[in-house]
Amino acid sequence: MDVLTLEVFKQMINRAYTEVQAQETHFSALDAIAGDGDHGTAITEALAAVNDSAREGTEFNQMLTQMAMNAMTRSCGSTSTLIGGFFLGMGTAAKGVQLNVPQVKAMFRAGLASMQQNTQAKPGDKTLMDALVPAVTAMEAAEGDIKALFKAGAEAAANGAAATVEMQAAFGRARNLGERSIGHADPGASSWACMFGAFYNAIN
Amino acid sequence: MDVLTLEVFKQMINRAYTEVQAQETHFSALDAIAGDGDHGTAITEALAAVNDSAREGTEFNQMLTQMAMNAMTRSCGSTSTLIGGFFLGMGTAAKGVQLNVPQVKAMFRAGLASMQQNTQAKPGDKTLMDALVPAVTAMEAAEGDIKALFKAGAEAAANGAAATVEMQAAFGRARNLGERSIGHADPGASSWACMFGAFYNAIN
Amino acid sequence: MENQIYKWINDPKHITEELLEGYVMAYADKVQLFGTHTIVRAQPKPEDQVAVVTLGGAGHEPALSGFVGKGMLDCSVVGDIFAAPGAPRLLEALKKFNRPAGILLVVLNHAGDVMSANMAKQMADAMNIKVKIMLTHEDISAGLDTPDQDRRGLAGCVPLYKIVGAAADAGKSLEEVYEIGERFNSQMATLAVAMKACTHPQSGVTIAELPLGEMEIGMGQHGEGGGGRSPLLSADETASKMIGPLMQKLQIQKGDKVLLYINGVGATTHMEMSIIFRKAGQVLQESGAELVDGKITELLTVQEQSGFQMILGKLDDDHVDYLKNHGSDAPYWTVNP
Amino acid sequence: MENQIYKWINDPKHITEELLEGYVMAYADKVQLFGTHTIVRAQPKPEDQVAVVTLGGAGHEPALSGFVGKGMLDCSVVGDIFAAPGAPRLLEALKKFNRPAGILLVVLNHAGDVMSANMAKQMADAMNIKVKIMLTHEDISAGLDTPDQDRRGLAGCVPLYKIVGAAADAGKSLEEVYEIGERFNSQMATLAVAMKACTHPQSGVTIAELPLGEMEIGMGQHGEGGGGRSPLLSADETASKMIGPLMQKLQIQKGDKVLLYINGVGATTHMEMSIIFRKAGQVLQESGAELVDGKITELLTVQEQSGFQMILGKLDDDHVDYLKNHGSDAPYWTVNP
Ligand SMILES: Nc1ncnc2c1ncn2[C@@H]1O[C@H](COP(=O)(O)OP(=O)(O)O)[C@@H](O)[C@H]1O
Ligand SMILES: Nc1ncnc2c1ncn2[C@@H]1O[C@H](COP(=O)(O)OP(=O)(O)O)[C@@H](O)[C@H]1O
Ligand SMILES: [Mg+2]
Ligand SMILES: [Mg+2]
Ligand SMILES: [Mg+2]
Ligand SMILES: [Mg+2]
Repeated sequence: MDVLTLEVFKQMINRAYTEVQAQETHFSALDAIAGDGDHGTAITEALAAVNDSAREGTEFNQMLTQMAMNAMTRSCGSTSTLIGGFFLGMGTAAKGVQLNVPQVKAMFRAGLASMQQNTQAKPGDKTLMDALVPAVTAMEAAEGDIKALFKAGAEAAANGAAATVEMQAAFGRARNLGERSIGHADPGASSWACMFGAFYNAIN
Repeated sequence: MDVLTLEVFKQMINRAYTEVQAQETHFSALDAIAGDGDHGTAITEALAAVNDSAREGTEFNQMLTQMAMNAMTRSCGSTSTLIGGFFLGMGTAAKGVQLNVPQVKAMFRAGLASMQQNTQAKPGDKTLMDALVPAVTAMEAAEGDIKALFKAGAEAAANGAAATVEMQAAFGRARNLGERSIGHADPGASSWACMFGAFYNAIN
Repeated sequence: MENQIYKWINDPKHITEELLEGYVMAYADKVQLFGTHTIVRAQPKPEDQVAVVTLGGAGHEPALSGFVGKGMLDCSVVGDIFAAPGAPRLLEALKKFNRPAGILLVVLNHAGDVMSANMAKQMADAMNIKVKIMLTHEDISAGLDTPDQDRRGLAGCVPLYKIVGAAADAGKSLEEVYEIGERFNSQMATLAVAMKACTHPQSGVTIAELPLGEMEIGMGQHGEGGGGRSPLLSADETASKMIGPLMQKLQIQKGDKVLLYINGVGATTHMEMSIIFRKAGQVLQESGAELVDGKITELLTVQEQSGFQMILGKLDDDHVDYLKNHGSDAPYWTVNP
Repeated sequence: MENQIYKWINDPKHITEELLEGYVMAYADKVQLFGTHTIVRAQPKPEDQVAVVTLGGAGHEPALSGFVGKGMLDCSVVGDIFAAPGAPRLLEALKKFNRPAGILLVVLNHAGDVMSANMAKQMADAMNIKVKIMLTHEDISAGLDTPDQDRRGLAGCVPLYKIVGAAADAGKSLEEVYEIGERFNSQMATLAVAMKACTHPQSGVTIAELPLGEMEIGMGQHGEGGGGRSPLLSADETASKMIGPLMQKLQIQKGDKVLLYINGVGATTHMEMSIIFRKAGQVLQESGAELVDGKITELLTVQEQSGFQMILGKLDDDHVDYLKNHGSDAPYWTVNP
């Protein structure tokens, strides 16, 4: 797979929505341990909005921007701005109806960069950045076609999320727990890893 | 025992206080089923006040009135006025430092009559009247000395209280429960039966 | 006592004194203590105005003492947890507020309160203190046709305090204040519901245990059970089941001006009460009634019980005026004049 | 979701909309809806006055929307349960209140709220809407020396609303309102405690389970755990353990004018909070501080959690004036002018 078409990207989004929704309860339960118990609801609603916007999309830039606005409008909490910022950023770096490998890499890099304007969280802080930053880095470093790129992203995200179990939270609602935040995965890292996993599953 | 002296009456009061206090938790628990869970506290506090006033008593009329005021001042809830009215009424019918059998009968009758000015509850309504009314009636009917009189009162009160288990409440907080009030003894009837039992135990 | 108490208290014996001390400390510009258990206004009103006094147990905060203040109560005589004050304490308050204009004594219909009030009134009468008793009895859980004396007084006393308090502060005579109050008293109705019992803060005993997943309409104000149990219903179903009988009791008709309050009794959230209000308000509006006064708040609580009381009142024009246009400045009821 | 929800709600998805509908129905003379999730005053103020806007999740009723009204907030933008509104919704509100006098946007320091506010402000800046953000961060549970950005905003925002709202309604400029508000913001501190967890009303999950008989000082406003757990202490011990650090943080000295509020978060009774107030107030008085403003009430709740927040503020003279002498008429905060 040398290019990522708009249609395939829409399938990836749809898959991400379905897989995340299937684990909604799990993500909320994770959030209940150290946060406020709503991450499953928030991320599912955000991806539902993104998925709805996919239906009307005819071009990457316009569609991604629309996805961002729709996600921010319909979902609430940290997830609203984080996922909104991600799609907003991706939109600035993607045009047309199909993207080649460097263009996909650039799109994800731009998504991450945009989010970093809204938060200073870094890998190690026990947030979704622990899944996203390694995922984007691995995708950039990946050699091969689109599939290889998403495979690398999915694996890195999964490993990153798993590593959050041992971390102490430094951002978000879990921060005040201090050492007691250790022992469970971060809900955002887990849901974003699920999303990156689904991206790959959709094309594998 | 042909007369009831002030000293013996004080011992009966003290015994009533001690026996009721020992069952404080039980009376509150009974009240929690259909009432508000405080009868043990209220009756114990009331009898503590009565008992305190006994210490300074030198004559029946003055002492009983003082007991009534002190009980009403220190205890709260229905118990305050009910027990206050009882001792207030007894005070109107007792004078001096010792009472013979007819005088004791008259004293208890007057206590009951005074209470009946404050409540229309009758035997069968599942209140303390189910213990008190039969007790006073049995005392009046009793033949023999002071001991025989209090024995009759204690037995009648105990039977009356036991009979409340099968009754449906028509007064007090339990009234609104309707049929569901059946199956447990009334707290007030139980504590007053305990009091009459203690009166007898003190002289037996 | 054996039961563990899971509450922030000190010695269970001193709960009432301590809570009243904290209360007057927080609102020192509005209320103060007279003795250890009686709350009075920080600025007493002139003696030529009727004094409005009430009595009742503690453990229902902010009721009843939270409504002492300009434009509402002059005095609240407190007993112990869920227990009416004894007659002697009430008599002290009546003596303090003795005045030619007279005293209106508002009593909620519960055996203990009524017996204390009657006993105190007998004593006051003997001392030529002018006192008139107004009994509230607006709980409809015992049935719509149940006689007044068999119906409990619930949180509907609180808007009544506002109405009679405003009338008294406006200089009305005792007879006028009584008439205005009785008119409201006879046109209001309350129904309570609970889904989780509370514990007595002194004994730790659970009062009227309710199985998880069940609710009970007609619950009394101390956790005493009342009406019918049912599985927990949705907010809309519960609201409908409660507003219906209340409207029937008051024979609400198109054009009637009404008051609807949802009084939280403890652990039930403002969130839920707002959702309940929405449905009950919709039903009222569909009937053509005009909602002129609404409240969603905790007026009279029952410890940490989950539940609420729904209070419906039919208002005459002067009731609307006393409720909404006359200012008040009690710690838990402030109205801009 | 699998968890059973023991609350009076309808469809868990529509809790927020429904509660807001109920709320504006109850207080129609004071507040109304703009769209589905934004509460504004029923009588908007003149455009030449600074508008005060806030944002936050639902499930904390009466906060935040309960404080919209004359003399306090102009607008509260609501998200979903415990979740900040997304930036687009906030932007709509900023557009509505766009005015030469400018908008003060009060934001509680929680990641979601801050990110939404920043994103909306970027968008508003691009549209030349004059907005200044004020961040509250008065929770001291993370330690007395923790930098502002790492401290949460708790219920101390509510007296802040009163102060900036009064200043704005008095015609102060945006810069002046900001200065007055920041001065209070930097002189207040809050500490929360909980002893029983709450459940999320949409998912039914228990948030931050606490073993029976334990309490936790430093609990966040959504049940998130925080400081140290200990066995349940008495009211006096708990109050002392909380007021001490708060006084230390603000360096309370003899003669300081202070505000002390006990904010109930749900199931904890007014009774307990009054007892807590008593002890904390005594400690303050012993230090020579002058208690000029007290409150014992539910301002910002956390569902049916048992617990409370203790809010201490050091007041300048103009803060006292804005808090106590300027009238306000929000549904849950009324002050006679
Ligand atoms: N400041 C932040 N920077 C990056 N990620 C964050 C930040 N705050 C929260 N998150 C992520 O968001 C997740 C929680 O999302 P969600 O529950 O939807 O938001 P909220 O905290 O508003 O309830 C956390 O698990 C974490 O991964
Ligand atoms: N109207 C009444 N007439 C006679 N006895 C009553 C009446 N009301 C209550 N009682 C008695 O008082 C008992 C309850 O006393 P207590 O719990 O101290 O008072 P309260 O109901 O005020 O909490 C009941 O069990 C009943 O025996
Ligand atoms: Mg969350
Ligand atoms: Mg009782
Ligand atoms: Mg009682
Ligand atoms: Mg949230």
